[in-house]
Amino acid sequence: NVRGQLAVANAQELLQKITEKSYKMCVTRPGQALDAGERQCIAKAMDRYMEAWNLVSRAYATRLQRDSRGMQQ
Amino acid sequence: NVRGQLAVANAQELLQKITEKSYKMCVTRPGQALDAGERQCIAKAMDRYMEAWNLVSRAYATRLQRDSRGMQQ
Amino acid sequence: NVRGQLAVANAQELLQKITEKSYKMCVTRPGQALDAGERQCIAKAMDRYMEAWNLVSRAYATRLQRDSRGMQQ
Amino acid sequence: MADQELDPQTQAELRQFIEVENSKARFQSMVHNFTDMCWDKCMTSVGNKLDSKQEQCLVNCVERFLDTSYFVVNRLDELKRRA
Amino acid sequence: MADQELDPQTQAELRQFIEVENSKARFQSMVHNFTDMCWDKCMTSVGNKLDSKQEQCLVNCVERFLDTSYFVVNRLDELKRRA
Amino acid sequence: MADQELDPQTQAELRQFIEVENSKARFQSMVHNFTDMCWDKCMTSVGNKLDSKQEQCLVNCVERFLDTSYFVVNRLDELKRRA
Repeated sequence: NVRGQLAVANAQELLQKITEKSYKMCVTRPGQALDAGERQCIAKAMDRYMEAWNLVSRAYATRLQRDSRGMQQ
Repeated sequence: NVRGQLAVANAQELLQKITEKSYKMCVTRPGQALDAGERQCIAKAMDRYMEAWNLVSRAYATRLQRDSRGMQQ
Repeated sequence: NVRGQLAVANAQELLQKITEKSYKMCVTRPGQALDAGERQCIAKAMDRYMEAWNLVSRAYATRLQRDSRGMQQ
Repeated sequence: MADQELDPQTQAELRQFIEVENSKARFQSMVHNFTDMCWDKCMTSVGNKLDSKQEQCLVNCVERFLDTSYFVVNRLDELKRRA
Repeated sequence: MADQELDPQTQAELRQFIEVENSKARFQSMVHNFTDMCWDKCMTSVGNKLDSKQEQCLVNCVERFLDTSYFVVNRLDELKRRA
Repeated sequence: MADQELDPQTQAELRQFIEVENSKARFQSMVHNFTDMCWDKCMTSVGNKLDSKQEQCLVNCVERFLDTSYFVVNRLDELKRRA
């Protein structure tokens, strides 16, 4: 199933990026465990990263449409 | 055509690097449009990146030749 | 020989990382030749990188074991 | 390989399906790259939602990167024509 | 391709061999990524051996990255269940 | 696959052609990596041409990286021999 494989690859890529960016932003000095502040920060970073992904996706799609209309005129 | 594909891949890689480096250097705070200063900076960065690519290419080729002569002695 | 190819790929990856990290840490302003201080720094960075690789490898293996025991309980 | 066994219409449908899926994959791959790059440019801290400044920065980051890409391609074409 | 010519036991052994080698390759690839990332986080200078602070930082760096990864996966599952 | 159908001379020519094209591709790939890395090291601003300091920095950046690479390989060989 080509479509399913594509969706899985996309979700895995997103998961990896979310983990990397949350870790980089929230765990600047890794200690003996994730503390409450770090967990809260990771939860927020996750939600914001997914919002950012959706926003970027819409902005890119809109731009592609605008550019293709421009070329047809 | 192997040779043609290689040349195309090389040009695409160069184009991508030029875009990334010019953007990173010249568009530090993306606004509503590329302004005149940003465009000028991108034009210069493009030209310098291609010069740098050629210079690096010559330096690397020279070094490989020097090292291979060294090994034959 | 699958096992041999894997070992070679692993060694090459390690070699490349060592070179990149040593260069980045020790040769901040590349001059006409590697000076004595730079060579000493590279030698240390090499040794420490291999120690770090081994330490990380043990830490990750220990963690995987701990997690898999946790799942079986 | 097995193309000879398929009738022309099925072949055309298959080709179109592959093309559509490829362009979807390219689109998603670009979105991953843009989000990665623009996150670093625009998100120095995270709150309970994206604020309007962050949203604007993310959209501008994508738009100006594409502008830069077109500018570079067009200028290369121009330089080649003049040469 | 040539599977039909192999008896079932050889097939099973071969499959197990491939699985073990694949998991070794994945393990080593993760160790390369972790060492790369945690080196930049923990090693601002190099001495005659790793000091205890650097060792602790490297181990914590790996452990907390894996904690982050599990936290993200679990929270995504939770959000999906609630949705 | 179709090697058996080619006469020895054609085979040898083909093999040499592939080798030459592979080494060209490796060379260009190294040049891309070097230019990327050395651009970040040497080019903090861009003028109407590369100035002599930038040119020297770019060449030294490539040369010293290769020196580092040889130094690392030689030292590893030495450590292995002594072990």
